[in-house]
Amino acid sequence: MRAQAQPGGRAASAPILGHEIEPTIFEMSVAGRSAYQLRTTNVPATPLAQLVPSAHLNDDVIALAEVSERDLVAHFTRLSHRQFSVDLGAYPLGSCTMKYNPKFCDAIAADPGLNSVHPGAPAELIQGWLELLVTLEEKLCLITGMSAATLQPAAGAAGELTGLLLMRAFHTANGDARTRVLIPDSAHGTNPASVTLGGYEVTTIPSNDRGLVDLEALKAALGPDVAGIMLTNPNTVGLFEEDITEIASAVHEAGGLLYYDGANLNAILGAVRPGDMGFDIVHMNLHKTFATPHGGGGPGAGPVAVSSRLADFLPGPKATRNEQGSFEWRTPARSIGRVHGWHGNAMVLARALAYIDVHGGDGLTRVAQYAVLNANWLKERLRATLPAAYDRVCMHECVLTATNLKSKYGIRGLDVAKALLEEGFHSPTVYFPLIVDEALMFEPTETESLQTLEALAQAIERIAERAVTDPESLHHAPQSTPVSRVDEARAARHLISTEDAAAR
Amino acid sequence: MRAQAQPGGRAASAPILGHEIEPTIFEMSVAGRSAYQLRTTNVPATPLAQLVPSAHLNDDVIALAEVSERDLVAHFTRLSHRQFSVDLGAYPLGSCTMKYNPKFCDAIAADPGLNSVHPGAPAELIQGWLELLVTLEEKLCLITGMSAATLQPAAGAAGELTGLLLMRAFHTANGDARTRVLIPDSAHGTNPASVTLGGYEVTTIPSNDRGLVDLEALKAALGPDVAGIMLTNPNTVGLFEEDITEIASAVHEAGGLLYYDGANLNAILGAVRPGDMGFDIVHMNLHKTFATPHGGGGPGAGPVAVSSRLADFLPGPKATRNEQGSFEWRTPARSIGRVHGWHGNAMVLARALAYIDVHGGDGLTRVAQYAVLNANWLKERLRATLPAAYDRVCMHECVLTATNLKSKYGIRGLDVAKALLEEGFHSPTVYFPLIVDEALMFEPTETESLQTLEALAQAIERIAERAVTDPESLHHAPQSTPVSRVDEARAARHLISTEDAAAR
Amino acid sequence: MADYLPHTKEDLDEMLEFLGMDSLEQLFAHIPAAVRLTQGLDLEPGMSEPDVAEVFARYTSANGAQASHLTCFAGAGAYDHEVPAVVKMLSSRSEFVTAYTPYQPEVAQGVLQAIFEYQTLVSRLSGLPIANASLYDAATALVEALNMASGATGREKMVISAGVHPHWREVVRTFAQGTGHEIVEVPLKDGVTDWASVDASGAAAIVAAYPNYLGVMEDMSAAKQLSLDNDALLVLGADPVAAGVLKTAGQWGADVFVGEGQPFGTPLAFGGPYLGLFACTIEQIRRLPGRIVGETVDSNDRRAFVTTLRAREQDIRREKATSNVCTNQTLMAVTAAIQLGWLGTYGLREVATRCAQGAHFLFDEALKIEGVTAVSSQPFFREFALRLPKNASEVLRQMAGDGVLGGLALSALAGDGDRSIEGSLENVVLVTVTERRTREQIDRYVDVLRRAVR
Amino acid sequence: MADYLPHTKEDLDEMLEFLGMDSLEQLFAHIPAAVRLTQGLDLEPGMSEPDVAEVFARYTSANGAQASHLTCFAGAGAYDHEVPAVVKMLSSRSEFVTAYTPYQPEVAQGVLQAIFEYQTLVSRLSGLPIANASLYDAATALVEALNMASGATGREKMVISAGVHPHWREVVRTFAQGTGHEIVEVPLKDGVTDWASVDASGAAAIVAAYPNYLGVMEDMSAAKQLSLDNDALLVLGADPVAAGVLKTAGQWGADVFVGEGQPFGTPLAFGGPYLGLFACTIEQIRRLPGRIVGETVDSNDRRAFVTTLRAREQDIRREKATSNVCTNQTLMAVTAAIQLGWLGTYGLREVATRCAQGAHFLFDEALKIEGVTAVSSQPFFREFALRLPKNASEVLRQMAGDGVLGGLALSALAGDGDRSIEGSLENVVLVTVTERRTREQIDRYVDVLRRAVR
Ligand SMILES: Cc1ncc(COP(=O)(O)O)c(C=O)c1O
Ligand SMILES: Cc1ncc(COP(=O)(O)O)c(C=O)c1O
Repeated sequence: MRAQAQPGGRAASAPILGHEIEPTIFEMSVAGRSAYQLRTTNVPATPLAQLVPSAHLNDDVIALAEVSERDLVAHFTRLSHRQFSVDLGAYPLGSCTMKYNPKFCDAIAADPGLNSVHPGAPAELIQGWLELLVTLEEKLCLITGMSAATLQPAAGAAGELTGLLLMRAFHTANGDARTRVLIPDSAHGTNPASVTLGGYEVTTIPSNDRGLVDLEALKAALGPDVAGIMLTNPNTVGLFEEDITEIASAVHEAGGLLYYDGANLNAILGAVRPGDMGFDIVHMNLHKTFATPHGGGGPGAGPVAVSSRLADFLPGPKATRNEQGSFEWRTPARSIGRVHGWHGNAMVLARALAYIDVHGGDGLTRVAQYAVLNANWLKERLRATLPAAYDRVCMHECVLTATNLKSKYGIRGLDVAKALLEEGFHSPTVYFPLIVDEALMFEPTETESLQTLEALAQAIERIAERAVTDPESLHHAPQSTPVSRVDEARAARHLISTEDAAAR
Repeated sequence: MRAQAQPGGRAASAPILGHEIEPTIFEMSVAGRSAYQLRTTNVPATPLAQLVPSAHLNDDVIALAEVSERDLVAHFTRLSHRQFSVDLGAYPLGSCTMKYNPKFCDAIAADPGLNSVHPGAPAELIQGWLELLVTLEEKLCLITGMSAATLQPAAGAAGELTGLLLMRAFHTANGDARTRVLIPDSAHGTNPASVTLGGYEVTTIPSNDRGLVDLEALKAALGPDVAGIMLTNPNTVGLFEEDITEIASAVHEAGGLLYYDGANLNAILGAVRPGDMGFDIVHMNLHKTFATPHGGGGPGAGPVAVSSRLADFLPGPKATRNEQGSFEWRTPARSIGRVHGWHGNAMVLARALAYIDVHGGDGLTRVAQYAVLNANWLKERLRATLPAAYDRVCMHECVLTATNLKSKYGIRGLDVAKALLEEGFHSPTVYFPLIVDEALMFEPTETESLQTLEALAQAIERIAERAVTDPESLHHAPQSTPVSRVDEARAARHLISTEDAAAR
Repeated sequence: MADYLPHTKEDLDEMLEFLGMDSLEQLFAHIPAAVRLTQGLDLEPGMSEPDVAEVFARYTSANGAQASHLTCFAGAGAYDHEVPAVVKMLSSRSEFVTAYTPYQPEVAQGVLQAIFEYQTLVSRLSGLPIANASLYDAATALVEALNMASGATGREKMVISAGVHPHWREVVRTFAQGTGHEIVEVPLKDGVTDWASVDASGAAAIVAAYPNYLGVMEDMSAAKQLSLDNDALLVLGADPVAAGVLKTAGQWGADVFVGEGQPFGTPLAFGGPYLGLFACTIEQIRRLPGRIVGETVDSNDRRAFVTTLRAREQDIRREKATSNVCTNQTLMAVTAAIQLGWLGTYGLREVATRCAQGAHFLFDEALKIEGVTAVSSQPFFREFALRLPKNASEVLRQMAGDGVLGGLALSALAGDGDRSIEGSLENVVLVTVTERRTREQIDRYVDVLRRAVR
Repeated sequence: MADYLPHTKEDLDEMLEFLGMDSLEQLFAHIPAAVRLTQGLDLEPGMSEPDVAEVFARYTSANGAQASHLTCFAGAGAYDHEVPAVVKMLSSRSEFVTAYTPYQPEVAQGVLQAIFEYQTLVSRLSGLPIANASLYDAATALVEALNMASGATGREKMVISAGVHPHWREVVRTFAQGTGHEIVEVPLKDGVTDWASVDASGAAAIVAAYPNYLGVMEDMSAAKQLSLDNDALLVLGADPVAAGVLKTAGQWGADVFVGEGQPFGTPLAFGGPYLGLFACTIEQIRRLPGRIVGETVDSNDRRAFVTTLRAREQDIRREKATSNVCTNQTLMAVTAAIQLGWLGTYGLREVATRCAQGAHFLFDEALKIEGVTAVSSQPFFREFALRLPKNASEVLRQMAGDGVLGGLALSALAGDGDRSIEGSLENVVLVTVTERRTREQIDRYVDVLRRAVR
């Protein structure tokens, strides 16, 4: 018999039933099967060969996969069961702000009134969309204390690079050729990478023993060749840069600009504004602070807001309210140009506005307060188990360290993180920021309750106890997950990144 | 410290991570927490006490649960991960037709144009809905070979009872007081239960050794007090009642009516019609044949179609095309009256029509052909492992028996069924029909592929092998499921059917 | 192009070969030729999904379903309540949607636990200890309640207030044709059941609605007394939203509670699928219709849920079953559990309160219109009947032209001769307000009504 | 009423007490008072979800978003393709939607395997062995390709055909301000890149589009030869739908493929989030931007997937990273994998074919209108430019009044002075047809256009 057992309709890989691997869609493919259905158009079915010169036609058929709709559904439903997510449980992944995202905002983003609009439609036909964008820009400016913004950048890193190009445009317009950008050693990797792409050199500023920018080192690094500094505040150690006003004046005095990496904006909503701290350029991670679900790695959105002296350089075209009160696209006078193929991740922008409107000024302020409260509570609660890298009031996240466990029992931060998966929680961020040994960066976010935090703390205590009683088991954790600890080295050594590279 | 670890945000109960139990929503409740949001209405907020006399107000607050939206989502998402479903894998549950249900039909049923209509809206405002219902009725009649139908019954059993009331109304109108209804011993439990509610007595007709109605016994049971007979064809053993025309004439000659239990209609679409076989009354399980997902136990819909001599008795009001070509509600002249609070499970009806339209006459015929093909293939494929109760060509399902395994290794049908869960498949129906020992009733349906059937067969072969090599393990299966074998006796002995009955 | 059938040509050939057949028709060869369809079904050929969507666009077009665009003031068991995105999302998760009855509890804890939670919620709202896992809708749930009463008392007489929803009463009469129940309807006087007007001796059940379908909160002590006097069960049909603040069925002494669960997360949906709520006393447990989920443990002593007391059910008890129900409305029950989880203790109270506030506000304003009068002088909750100076259907038609579904014409809902209202029904409209109706919409209602009755 | 914050009064009190604080403000006390906000944010107070929905109803109203109701003949990288219910359902499963970058592979096999399948699909469609796990959109993917070429060659000069989408070229110019790349644009002649007109010596990359943004299928051998002659990389931006039937980038000899993945299951969405497709040769793997998923095994030797070659990425390589991308467009990549699974081998071919058929049919009909001419005489695939006898924006405005989004005005899309078209752009419109457009709609288009240019 020819029939192979192929598990199109077999759920053995769904964790509810067992722990087999899920075949790839290509392994499930059977020649002649299909799922697609297209409408009847009655357009004359001229053969392709009459429409396309033969030099252009591919003589081969590109094999995708041939599956039934039933198998398609089963495959991706089972894959979804092999995936942790915020909707399943707490996800205290530091720096990523994995808060609960209201389903209402999903519904907004699924509205065909927004979703079915072609981005090139004439402005007269999309006044609602333009008003939405203008409104969002205004609110983001109010929240950050800036004067104008571009909504084009598709993520935080894109915002960073946009910001750096704005910095460059500003200096260039002033006839000022500067070459260096300062970055603290605790900065997120996107910051130095963006600086390079912005055409600048990175100068790294060390942190002091309080986890903050070393002010003296900073001042020493300043000079007429410094275009600016990139900071996130609170910084990636979760601490507020208390010398911020001094930093700002020093940089400004040296003719530099201050760039605010808004990835940590969730900590300070309604408490303090980047603009008021002296920042000139601010990007926001809407997917972190303003509740776009992270989509397994994206999409996000990274609008950039600037002070008035930089507004003229913003990317265009920008949705703008005109003198008649209606809306049109306008490109700022000295715009650096487009940074996105169209207008940015528009549906993410719509979600963010809905999120802002539901919360309002009062709600956003509470968001930050409770995020900070949760992080501090967790840090204190775990004081005896995983001490904080810096023993101070933290902001919305806390960086703890597993150095004790490591030196005493050989249990690394990674082991703790992996064991936490078995406990029903996602791991914190491990080994970031780089300046902290065995860093475990917890960001509980404001949407987790005290009771969940207590459960998390108890889970960590159990792991710490296992470190004493059964350290070996921790090296092999997790075991109850769809796959156990994964051989990362092998993946890199022997790259198989497509079905075709795999020797099946 | 007061804080209890409460796993609102902890996913330990989701099978992807572990196998803890999921707390109930009441266990997750924390006083003062809430999720709801209501619109601003600006309606004067007169205190309830001024609107409702105090004799009517409940002095107690009814405690539901107090959870955040985040915890609500986590709870029900985790519960969903503890649930098998068609979308995860094959569900060959005999008699239930657990086919794959097109997502397109879900989208139809979610269309606000249908979904937001009040059932009491004046007919002029709902012409589209009425046309839809009329169209569905016409198509169901064409499919079954009948002349008119009611769409009101909410499920198969409701259709049965409706049909019996029609039978009663018919005889009564003829001044004919009949008291008995014949039912084969293989019939589904709803049939005898419906007969009782229809005010009739059940006379059970034995099956012969071919798994079919014993024709002689049937004829012997007939008489002037017999109102009719309820049959499903193919019957619950999956076999076509080949003597159907003889049965029909015998019953008709005795003045009785033939009722067709359409739960097995999936087997005969486009091949043979109940009307052509001589049936007078037919119910359909739209949720089986016409692809309504079963919803964890419902909703369904059980329209009843009748031959012309019964049309006048149908429940009303019915959507009807009037002489002007528009649509209105009309109640048949001698209607038995309403059988549903409104018009039946309308959204299920809409889905069914969409399903019928996508398939068309040709597609529906293929549905039955492939369903029958799959069942016969599986039956033959398993011949050596689990022989069929009746060794003949079956229709859309096959009843196999585990008597061999039981007598040789002490492995019952139930053990096989439970072990199959570990293999990534839902179980077949066990111990039904009652006339087959250790019955395992497999209905693969047409949407499972040959490759999936082969995987299913191999899984069963593995289980049969375990019966030889490790029978004990089968008594303890399943173990990899969210819970292991459940103590059903205890649940009945010591009823805890609400949180309040549970002593937590 | 595909439908949903996975069989390739090669699959078909291989399968037929394995069966020793050379055509699909052979599988059907044992069906008597006399009844075989030879030409196939007389239906159009299959269409693609987008083509069918076009067909449905006609049904749902502005022309086909104007009613879906109107501001809804209609109720009578079908209410336009808020259903948030979160409830829609959770209740449409495919694990809930594409499962069937939890026959294999080891892989059905999701649905089973959700039902357990649902049963708890219904039990609390009804004030009765036992709730089942759902019935089709309120009307058929009421029929089940009467069957229970008949089983409990061995009697056939059902004394039903005309304050019970007219459709429910109609359904009761239909099914009585099979059970042989004698249905005695009790008229209303000024919106209140005139229990004194009937002889309830030998009754199996006294059936009342609370609030009744005209919105009136009747004093249920009278019905309770009648049931006690006659050793009958008291069956209460109650609005489960009002139940968030009013005395529970249990507090009024009811033996059985039935209700329409649609307000808990299910859209108007042209009347279905809805949700039959059912609860009763412990005494009646062996007569409970349909499924019930119970808590137990698994073989490793962990908490687990399972359907229980199955010996009552049709698949085991057959003709002696307490009910014939099999497929029920589980998905709606799960939805209700989710929606009630979203509302929570205080959300349901708030919704109930806002309904009452809106209804009273509209009532007061509407009565200022010349010629518009109240049908009853009794206290109502969130629904009320008005007598208009004109034919109600006419008025509603005109209001619809202005974007308002102004209520339900009683002549259509109840039919002529209904004993719930004294005098002609022709000019009577039943009006409902939910928490979704704003003051602006209510003001507009009044304007539009004023114009329509002019 | 709630927002999404779970903290009860008691929780707050207990947490503050545990921290030895007596107000939330104390948590922020270490922030210099000079910069603290004292009055809170100057935004309206929070609104409930239904209230916000009302606000959004204004944005999406017939007035606010007419464009969403028009029959769409606009394209230029944003195409109105069929997205079936099944793809929407699967891609909106919350496990995919609410996860982040798969940093913990043991609980992220779902996303990882979906990306692996996506990479395979992109690799096959591009004819190149390595595809990454997505970039923001085609325009920024092109920038990454240029950075790769610069890294590979150590050069800065980029020779770009004006047949590349005008927005992509603009984005390239923007980012060149940082990288210092020298951008040399090559004009089109009769719709075809006039490679001979420029000096490509010292080029890092030769960049072409296939079909180009005007729909023209250029012979890519010329571009390939130029890249060979100058030791430059060939970067092709291709329409991935056309790629279902046309020669692949790999077959033309491209080193890098970029494309806009929106056609694979993502709605028009006002331009985003879309999906940057990226594939390249094995030689370039160490310069690959963004994430890539690889197959490996777990500690029990079962197949598993994981993000790999991470040493290229910003979080490890920092200022020396190949790219700064972190958050990408994973959900769209997963969606594309699902949509391509739905289309399958033959579905994609069928869609491509129907697009071409519809476009040619419309083209032929439109040319029958007096004064309407083709901008290029070259073979096109599914998009083409027409020169109208009137201002294109004016004509489009008029057509919109008749329910048709007639295309894109080149003056808006490309801007004056663009070198893709000889002569003035003012009267030129770019027209697209997808498989969703029926003959009836095309006939109507022609009618409406005829009237509009009259
Ligand atoms: C501190 C910080 N800065 C910048 C970024 C980059 O943002 P994105 O991932 O949206 O590009 C991140 C995100 O991980 C971050 O945590
Ligand atoms: C043979 C048969 N008849 C009748 C029924 C009853 O249908 P329903 O469950 O829709 O009430 C069923 C369903 O299980 C069945 O299998």
